[in-house]
Amino acid sequence: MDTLAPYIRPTTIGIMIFVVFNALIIASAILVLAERKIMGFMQQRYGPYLVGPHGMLQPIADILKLLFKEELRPKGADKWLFTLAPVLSVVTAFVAFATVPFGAETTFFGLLDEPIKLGIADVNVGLLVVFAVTSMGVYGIVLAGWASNSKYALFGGLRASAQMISYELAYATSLAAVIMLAGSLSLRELVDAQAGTWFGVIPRWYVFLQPIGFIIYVIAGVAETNRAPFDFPEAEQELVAGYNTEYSSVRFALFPQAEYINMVTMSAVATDLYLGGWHGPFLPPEYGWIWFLIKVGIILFAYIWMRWTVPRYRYDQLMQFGWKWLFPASVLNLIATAALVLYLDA
Amino acid sequence: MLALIPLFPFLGFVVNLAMGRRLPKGVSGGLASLAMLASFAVSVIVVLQLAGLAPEARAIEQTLYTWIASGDLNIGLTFRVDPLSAVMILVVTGIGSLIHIYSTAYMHDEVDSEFARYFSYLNLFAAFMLVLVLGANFPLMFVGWEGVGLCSYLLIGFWFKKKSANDAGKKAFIVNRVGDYAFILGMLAIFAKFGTLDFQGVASAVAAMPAETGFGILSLATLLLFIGATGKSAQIPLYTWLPDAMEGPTPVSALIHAATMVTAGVYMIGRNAVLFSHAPETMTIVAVIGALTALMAGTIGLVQNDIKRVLAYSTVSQLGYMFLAMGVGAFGAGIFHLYTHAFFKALLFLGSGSVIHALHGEQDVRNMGGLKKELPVTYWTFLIGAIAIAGVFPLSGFFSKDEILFETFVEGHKLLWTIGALTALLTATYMFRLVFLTFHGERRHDAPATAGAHDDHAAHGHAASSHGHGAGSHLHDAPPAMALALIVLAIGSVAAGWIGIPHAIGGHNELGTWLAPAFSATRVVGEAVGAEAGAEAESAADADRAALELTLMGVSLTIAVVGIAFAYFVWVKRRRVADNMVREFPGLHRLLLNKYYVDELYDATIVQPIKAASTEGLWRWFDVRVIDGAVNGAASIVDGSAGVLRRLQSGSVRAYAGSLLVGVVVILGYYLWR
Amino acid sequence: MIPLGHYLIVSAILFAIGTAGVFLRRNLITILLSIEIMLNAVNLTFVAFGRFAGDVNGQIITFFVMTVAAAEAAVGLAIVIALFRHRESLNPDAFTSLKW
Amino acid sequence: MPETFVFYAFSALAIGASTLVIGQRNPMYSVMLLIASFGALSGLYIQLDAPFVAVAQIIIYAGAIMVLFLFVVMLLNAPREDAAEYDRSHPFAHPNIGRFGALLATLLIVQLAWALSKVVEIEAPVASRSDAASVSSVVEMGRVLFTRHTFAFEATSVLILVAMVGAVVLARREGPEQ
Repeated sequence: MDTLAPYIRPTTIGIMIFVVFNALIIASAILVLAERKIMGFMQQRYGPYLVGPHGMLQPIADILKLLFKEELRPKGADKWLFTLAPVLSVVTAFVAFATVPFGAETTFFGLLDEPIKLGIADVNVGLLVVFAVTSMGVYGIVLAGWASNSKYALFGGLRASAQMISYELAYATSLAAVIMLAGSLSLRELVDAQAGTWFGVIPRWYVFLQPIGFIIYVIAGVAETNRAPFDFPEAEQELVAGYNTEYSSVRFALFPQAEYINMVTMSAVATDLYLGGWHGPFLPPEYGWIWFLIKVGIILFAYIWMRWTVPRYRYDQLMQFGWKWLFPASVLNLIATAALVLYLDA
Repeated sequence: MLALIPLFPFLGFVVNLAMGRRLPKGVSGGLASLAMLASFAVSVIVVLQLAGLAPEARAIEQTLYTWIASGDLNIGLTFRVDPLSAVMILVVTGIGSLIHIYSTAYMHDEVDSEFARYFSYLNLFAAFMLVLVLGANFPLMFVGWEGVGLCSYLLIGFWFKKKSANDAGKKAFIVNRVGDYAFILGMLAIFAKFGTLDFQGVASAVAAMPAETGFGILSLATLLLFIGATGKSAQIPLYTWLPDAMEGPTPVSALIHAATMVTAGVYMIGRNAVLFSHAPETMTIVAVIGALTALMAGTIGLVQNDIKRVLAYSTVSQLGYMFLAMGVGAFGAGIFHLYTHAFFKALLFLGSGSVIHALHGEQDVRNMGGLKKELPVTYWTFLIGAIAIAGVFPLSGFFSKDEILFETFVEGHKLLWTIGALTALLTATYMFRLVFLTFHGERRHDAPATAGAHDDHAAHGHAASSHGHGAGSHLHDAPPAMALALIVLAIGSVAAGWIGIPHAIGGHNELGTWLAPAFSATRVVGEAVGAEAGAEAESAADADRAALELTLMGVSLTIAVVGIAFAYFVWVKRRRVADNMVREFPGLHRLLLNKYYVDELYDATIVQPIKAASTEGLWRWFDVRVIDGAVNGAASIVDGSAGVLRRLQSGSVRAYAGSLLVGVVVILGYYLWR
Repeated sequence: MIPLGHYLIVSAILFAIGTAGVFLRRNLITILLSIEIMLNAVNLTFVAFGRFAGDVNGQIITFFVMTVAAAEAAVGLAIVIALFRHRESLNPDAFTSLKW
Repeated sequence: MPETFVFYAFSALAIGASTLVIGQRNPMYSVMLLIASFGALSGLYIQLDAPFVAVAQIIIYAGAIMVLFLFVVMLLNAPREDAAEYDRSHPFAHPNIGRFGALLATLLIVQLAWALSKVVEIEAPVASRSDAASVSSVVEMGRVLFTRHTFAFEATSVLILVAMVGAVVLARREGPEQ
């Protein structure tokens, strides 16, 4: 057993990476189904119903269909970038999750002799890493839009770039407020700062300290992931399918995949930042990840809910909203938080 | 206290300059006169204070602030009044106020703005003159010196629409510059020698050393100063500006060119009596120049026809007298004469002014005559002035002039005495020629007026229009303001001499004793030079000296009477004689009439060469070639270099980046080499 | 750890590349990119020196450089757009005339 | 040893990418390659115990500035370089100037090499408090930034404001609406 000691930690981490990877893929598959089902219910219909019981296997059918489609690349498209774009977007989506912790440290019921932290990498600037990687995600869309040499795609790409730059500001500023509260950039420390309760009843979640920040974060997150009501890069009614008009088969499949994974990442980060991560009542810390999953699921449901209830903005309205309301609001929130922190420290 | 004396006129100047054009004549003129009267009052108070002091300690000083302080040169803005300057400030402010009052009537025909301008100038002049008199050191005196020069320019050229007036003003100014230049050099010489410019300091320093033999630094300095004096006080060779200065308004002539400014030179020498008396060479020169000037001016005055010019030349010759006195070391006598002369010359000028005023600008004596009845006040006052200047006992002129002649004789300058006596004769003659031509005989209005008269008439323009009738009908005498001034001055001319009555005839020569300390050095070494003054006082006691003085008095008195009689004979009894004389000696007459052609001489020897030099050399060559060349050259250099440098502005980004890179390489290389 | 010299060499090479880009390229955007390369080379030097001097000043200066780079990019690109509107070109040699 | 390998890998990536950035005509590729080179550089920063700088490098450069470039490239639709037409008129067309430039470049390279040769091979940090933690702590950085460099910080804020206004003014289309 001692000879294996040095290899335990790498292998556990490797296992964790494998698990997280597949979990994300599955999650995206589930989300596809969930979206269509919820949409159906919201529109007084059943949604996918034929494939498997209650259409449970619909995602697998979709994936198979896409896999066997022919790969088309429009004439005059840029060969390299056309291929690079979807890969880039999905890779960034996966990498972004790397520094997101999703559970307290555990020994897996004594399986390991020293406990490990649930979470792939624990960087002391983890939050910024997440932020950085997600901000890289825009390139996938922009390049896709530019490379496929089609005006709809180009418009989609342009919109994506402009929109993401605009909303990253509000996004980062709302994060900064939380960072100030916790006094750390490490997601794990952020989560642990939210352990415990006020007066024994209210959990010490930052959502109660940062309601505005939370709302801003969610809205900006929706915009970052190009979801409705901010799905301008792929606004069907205006630009056939936006940046991925010209895509087909696997290359096409990667874009929604990346989108769903980004949704998951967003929700996970939101959970860690505002909803106290894996901290919750009734469950021992080893099972904190269950709380985590629940919270993430709630937020994801909210995403879908929002998509099917709120109509799409006009593009100029989007910019107006982003620059004239969301960003100033987040700045004010930041200043208020700073004042609060100073007051409490003093 | 002292500062107030020049301050009042200066304030008057400021006020009249600033808002004079908006003030009515009464206000501006009254203001100016008031300023003068105020400063006169202050002067009287000051002098009384001074008199209260012990004779040896008579000096009041006031230092406003340190004006120049550099190295060992330390000049304060210091006013000092001592017996000498006491006399001067009384003369200046007293006679000055009278002339101000006179002017309010005389200049009444000017429009308001001109009127105010006139009075502001007049006040400014008075202020500067007082600074000159009160200044306790050379630079301060020089300020006043220059200031009065400026004012005389302004006032002579007061009717600047008249070319002759402008020219006269410029002439006065430029001729004075020559003298001032010498004055500055003299100042520098003194500073180089003694390291101080304060009068007291210089005096005490000089008194310490023995009188100079031969021509040394002292003689040089004093000579330079004297040249300055000749410029200001119209002596040979720089006297030519004074007669032309008659272009100005008559009161100005009275104030500046008779009473005060021209005496500045005399005052300056008196102020530096100790210094001068240590430079015998210069003293001789001063005496000789004075005598010659007196004689020459007298001869010229004999034939002039412009009433004011005659007076001007008489002024010159009287100044000559004063310099003669200074030259022979009789400083007290010189100042005495200055003082008396101020009265009767001012009186004469003002009288002539009232004549001119009455005749609407007529100045040519050939067109006058028989005014005795029309202008009684003017006549009698003028007559008194004439008698005084002629030197008839017991009027003021007699005492002062006689004292001068006596001193000259005593000092052993027989020749100079002779010249002086001759001049006295001439003086009596031309003065009474003037009187007789102007006031006696029948009126000669039929004779054509001279061009000058017409110009003057034009200048006075409104004068003619205001009193509608031309010359020849009934004339009106001096208006009250003028009459007042005339009468006061007449009294002065009669009585002024009585404070200087020599011991010979039972007087005590108060003025002499009063002035004595001023001509000695500082109290410390007072006796060294004070002896001279004191000597006069006591030596006057012994009899033969008194006898001599009495004889000389008799001589000069007879001279005066003879001159008057001669004038009467020629210009009243036998008019033909004059014409015969003119016909007999046409050359001499023309020579005198043209003032010995001195102006022409100067014009040919100095003015024209300078003109040519500045035209050809300075303008055509230096200015055009050198200066303009330099300017245009600089411009063309810039142009050319810009033409080259322009190529660097290629507008190409890479070109700019390239130049940047060159800089990087160079700097990096430099730091690597170190 | 890696010696200081290595980092300096890398940054020197990067700087040289950037310089060469400024000179050789005829596309305003590429030139701006080259300038960015140079700035980053300098940043690397700062951070390396800072690390080896054992304080954080190097990193802080790097932030300032980044700020300047951002401002420069914004203004530079705005200028590029404005120029492109005048001449349908990005060639710096097209704009040699100082006014038109 | 691994870190040496990582260093050489990142350096090679940065240098190669940068070379390619200026090496080819398509600005789109240039931008993408530059992003790659920035990524490599941030790797080097991490090796220098400056993780914060590394992340900031990604966020600011890759996340913002480069998107801006990309945006402009797409907006102007990235015309290929029109090499030939201006070259005749260009002052640098003259061969001598070209030679001069080459000389200058060689000089610069020589100087850089020389300067580097002067750098003593510092193996370890010279300062006393040289542990990675103290250097990489964000708290310390913030403290110094807001105490010693306050003025510079404020100045940069002003600079950014000016740049923003300038960019707006410059890029505004002066059309008939004005």
